[in-house]
Amino acid sequence: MFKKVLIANRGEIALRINRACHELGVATVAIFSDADRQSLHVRHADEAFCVGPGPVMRSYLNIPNIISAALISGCDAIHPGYGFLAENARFAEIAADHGLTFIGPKPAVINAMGDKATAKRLMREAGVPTTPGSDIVASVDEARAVSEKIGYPVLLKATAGGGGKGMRAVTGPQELPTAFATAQAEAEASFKDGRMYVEKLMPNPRHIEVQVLADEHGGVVHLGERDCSVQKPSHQKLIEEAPAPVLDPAIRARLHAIATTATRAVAYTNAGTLEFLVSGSDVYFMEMNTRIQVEHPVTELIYGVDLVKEQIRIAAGEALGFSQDDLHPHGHAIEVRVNAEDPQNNFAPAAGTLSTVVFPGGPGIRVDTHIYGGAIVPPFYDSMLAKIVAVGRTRESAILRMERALGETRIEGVKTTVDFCRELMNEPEFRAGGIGVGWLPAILARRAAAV
Amino acid sequence: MFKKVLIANRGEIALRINRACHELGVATVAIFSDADRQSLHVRHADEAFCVGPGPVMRSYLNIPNIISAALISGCDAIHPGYGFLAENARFAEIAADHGLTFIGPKPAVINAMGDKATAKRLMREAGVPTTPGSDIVASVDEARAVSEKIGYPVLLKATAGGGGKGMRAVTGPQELPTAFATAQAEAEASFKDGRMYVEKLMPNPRHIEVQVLADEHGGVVHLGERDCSVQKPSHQKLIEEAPAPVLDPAIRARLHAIATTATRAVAYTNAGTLEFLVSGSDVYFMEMNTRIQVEHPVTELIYGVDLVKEQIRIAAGEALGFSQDDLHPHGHAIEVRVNAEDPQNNFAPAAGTLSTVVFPGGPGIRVDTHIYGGAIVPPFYDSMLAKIVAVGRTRESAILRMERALGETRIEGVKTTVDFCRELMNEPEFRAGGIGVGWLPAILARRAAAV
Amino acid sequence: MTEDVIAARARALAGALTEAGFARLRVRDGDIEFELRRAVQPGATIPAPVPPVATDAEKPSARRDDLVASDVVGIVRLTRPVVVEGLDLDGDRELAYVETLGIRNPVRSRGAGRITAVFVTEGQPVEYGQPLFAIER
Amino acid sequence: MTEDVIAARARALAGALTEAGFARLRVRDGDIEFELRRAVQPGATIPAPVPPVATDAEKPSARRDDLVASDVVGIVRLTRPVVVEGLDLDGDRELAYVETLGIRNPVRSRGAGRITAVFVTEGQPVEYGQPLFAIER
Repeated sequence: MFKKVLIANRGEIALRINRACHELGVATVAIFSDADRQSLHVRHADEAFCVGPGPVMRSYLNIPNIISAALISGCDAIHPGYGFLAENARFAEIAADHGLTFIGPKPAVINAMGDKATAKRLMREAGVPTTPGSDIVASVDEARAVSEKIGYPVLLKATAGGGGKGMRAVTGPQELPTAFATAQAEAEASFKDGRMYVEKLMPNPRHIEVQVLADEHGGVVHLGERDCSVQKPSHQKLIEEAPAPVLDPAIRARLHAIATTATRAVAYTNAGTLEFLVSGSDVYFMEMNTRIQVEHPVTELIYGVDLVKEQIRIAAGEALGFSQDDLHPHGHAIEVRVNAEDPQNNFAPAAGTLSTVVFPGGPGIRVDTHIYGGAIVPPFYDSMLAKIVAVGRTRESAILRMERALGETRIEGVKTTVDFCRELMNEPEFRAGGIGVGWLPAILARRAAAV
Repeated sequence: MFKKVLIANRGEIALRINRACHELGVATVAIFSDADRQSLHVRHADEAFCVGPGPVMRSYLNIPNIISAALISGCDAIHPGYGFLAENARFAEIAADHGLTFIGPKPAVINAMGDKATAKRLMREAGVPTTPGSDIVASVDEARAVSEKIGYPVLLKATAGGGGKGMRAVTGPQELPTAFATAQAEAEASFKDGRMYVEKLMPNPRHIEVQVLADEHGGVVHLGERDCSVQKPSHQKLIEEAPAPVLDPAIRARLHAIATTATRAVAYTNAGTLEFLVSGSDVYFMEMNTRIQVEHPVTELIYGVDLVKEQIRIAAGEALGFSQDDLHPHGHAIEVRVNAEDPQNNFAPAAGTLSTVVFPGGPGIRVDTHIYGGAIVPPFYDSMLAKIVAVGRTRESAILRMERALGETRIEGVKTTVDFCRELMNEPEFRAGGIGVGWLPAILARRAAAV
Repeated sequence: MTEDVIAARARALAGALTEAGFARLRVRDGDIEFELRRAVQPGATIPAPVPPVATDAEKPSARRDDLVASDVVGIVRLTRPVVVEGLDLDGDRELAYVETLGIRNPVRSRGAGRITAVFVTEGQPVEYGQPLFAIER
Repeated sequence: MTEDVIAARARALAGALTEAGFARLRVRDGDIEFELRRAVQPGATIPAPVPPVATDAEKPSARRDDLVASDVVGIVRLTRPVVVEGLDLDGDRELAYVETLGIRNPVRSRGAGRITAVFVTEGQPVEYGQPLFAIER
């Protein structure tokens, strides 16, 4: 096991990793920007280094300063969390060059899965069903040819894309030139990579993903699926749950089987997530996230497995301590992302000082957060303030528990998604389960029209 | 099911009950004293009534005002929590007289179990092993005769006793007259009942208790045992866990069997706890608590059962939704009581304003609390500020988790037991498990001598 | 009396005062006397971290009147002839009673004065400490 | 009552007063009477709920000196001749460099002045923004 781990992240995930390290008896080193000097992740770590000013390029993405902090403090491993450098193969390589274990998959796998078009090709070769579509399309004309073959509507996607950037829905050929140009420009601006591909656009599919763990000795298990279909119009997840409700057991079993097959096929190691679109009985591989996900707690709560500890153990060379037969989910878990955003105003992010912070507690409630009364929300980073997770014996009890937990939550000083998500808990379609990714945008459109 | 429940309590347990009610779709009415106007239990309830000034006799023990609040607000039931009126049979009767369901056992059972000597006699009659000792002793002479029969050391106990009051250890006949007089005087002052009895004093026994649930249709189950042997010199529990570590499986099975037998024998209904002293292979019934216990969350975490919801369902006349065969514990849970007390000064209680309040979170952590940053700790009430509960797959992982959770906890403004309990997590004897009730007093004595 | 108790009392009194909208409160309990005056601009002062629980009592103006509050939880029954604003009292009289579990708890004017506010109506439920009447002495 | 006790009481009362947002508090307990009045601007008195995190950097004195801080994370290497307190610099010079992954990041005086403090020693690890030298201009 490692002696000391540098946590190359901030916010709740930095705390999450710090917790796993401390429970494993591993010392921790935090990094922080000038804007995060008062953050809990700094206080809870055993050591902490300021690596730059507020803007991410100069701090949380500042590879030399981060690696230097790890070396100076005598770390033997780096945990990247999610976002920032988590899927940066170059960072993983540099860490390795300096004798630091990167807690994640091998750089080559990060690279292959990070390139969406390559990932799809590899998965197709492994027999995994992927969305009908193209490899890289070099021009509008190529895009038009593919689109006509697979049929409109289609989705133009940047191969380096993520978080909805460099993505455009196209309903017919006349929209294609503009959509292609703007999506490509966005991709170039965001990822310095303007390569595009085309995919069949599903009508309101469900977003269902499967969690896997793979050690370096050939051990591969899945930890079931998560339903992340409640997404903002920007395609960002807002509410996640496990298991996926009203899912045909045959489809569930197929998703799990595909996930472990694919994990083995690409020689994947560490924790990973395979994202699928599910539409009726059709299942299509979308992408693989080569890191821990924001929504991992819902899986932890129903499987009783600490995924971040497992990541660290795997990276330290340990074999998985359990097999697929040992893993049985109990109950149902739901996560709500508490973001500093205004749901009445297109989820515009907010920054400021939090005057009041009261989180829920009691049975079946888990809170992962870095905020506290008096904390400052800097303008530089992701707007997520906390994750509130509720677990119950049944989906209904988990929803009721989440509803009361959100009712107990008081965050004052910035607008948040708390009350909005509480309302969503009472939407009949959400209660029924099985909604698609178009559900929340449709609700928002309906509300906007009503005003 | 009830429509509206009055919660006749304050602090974390009032919140706990509020949570259970809301998750059951039941409206709630809080009561509060002038000193608790800003308390979270007032904010989270659907309605709230001030029932008196700070001192408990005029507010939380003010039966007419509490019953009146329940009637005015249209409640159909009252949950008493623990402490205050929870084991007051007269209160339960008055509630019933006014058409309000008391969420707890029947008044006659509360009465029988509340009188320690009667409870022991009833249990003996049901074949439950009780500590060798006497019924009521009317004089020092009677006490001396019994003590000589059962052998010193003995414990003089008030039949109405609780919280260590009216209790004296006696090592030989010469100590008896003074001990009898002072214990009796204390009992008379505290409980207006000076009746005493004598019990064999065990050398450093373990305090192990069994949780039971019994419905009004004959359904009785146990939910395993809790080890509450980490007690302050005042006999107040400080750290509890479930299951009891290093316990012979035969003794465990015997405790469970005795508990359900006894529950049936006294026609007990609702949630209850049978407390035992365990010394080697000897098991002795001590008392039965006819209410929810402070430490109930450790049981909830390993059994996945919401005990307060079950209390409410049982009181509403529902049959238990599970049988003994459905109940299987998973993992290990530990609870630490975060009290506003100074462990360096005989746990002297403290009051004041809390400047900083940061609770732990993340996997396996449950927090039950009524405090928040800026909250006031009034001088009138129990010093418990919060319960931090950690659950893990094994006892070791739960202890490591608790250690890191207490490390994350920051409460400033009053002295607390947080750091002290964190140190205890590292004591080799605690780690090994199986300590007796004399363990913590011995540690404290050792530390005091070292200063 | 320890600092903690003093502080707790002051806080409780301050809460009652703010809620009732009055500027000054003096309480004597045995040989202990409390007096609280409200700051000039209460709006500008530190907000309580938790918003106060709303009560049904209307906010009277900031005159230096005596507040007559309920000391039980129950239902208000106004004594006839019913007290109205502007009424002059020439001495101690029963203004109302609060019914709690069938028991009448009388509410008296505790001396002469002019009724400047009636905060409750017949049959209204009231809690402990809830203002019922204001009297200008 | 000793001065200590008086001071302790005053502090406790002041806390309660600030919290409640009131301007004056008078308490009489037996033959002891306390009166506290708050300063004019209560809004400015709110304490931060969380104390700032301590950093390892020594606190420079409150003179109006220029602080030269590290803008990388690395190991300090003092440039020879080694800079000492009191040294006069007649222009811009390299005072040290901070080594980060084998790269030398020079630290310069950015002009003339007198070295009034050296906060680091040879081989010391430093973080971003950590003061290295103070220079009186």
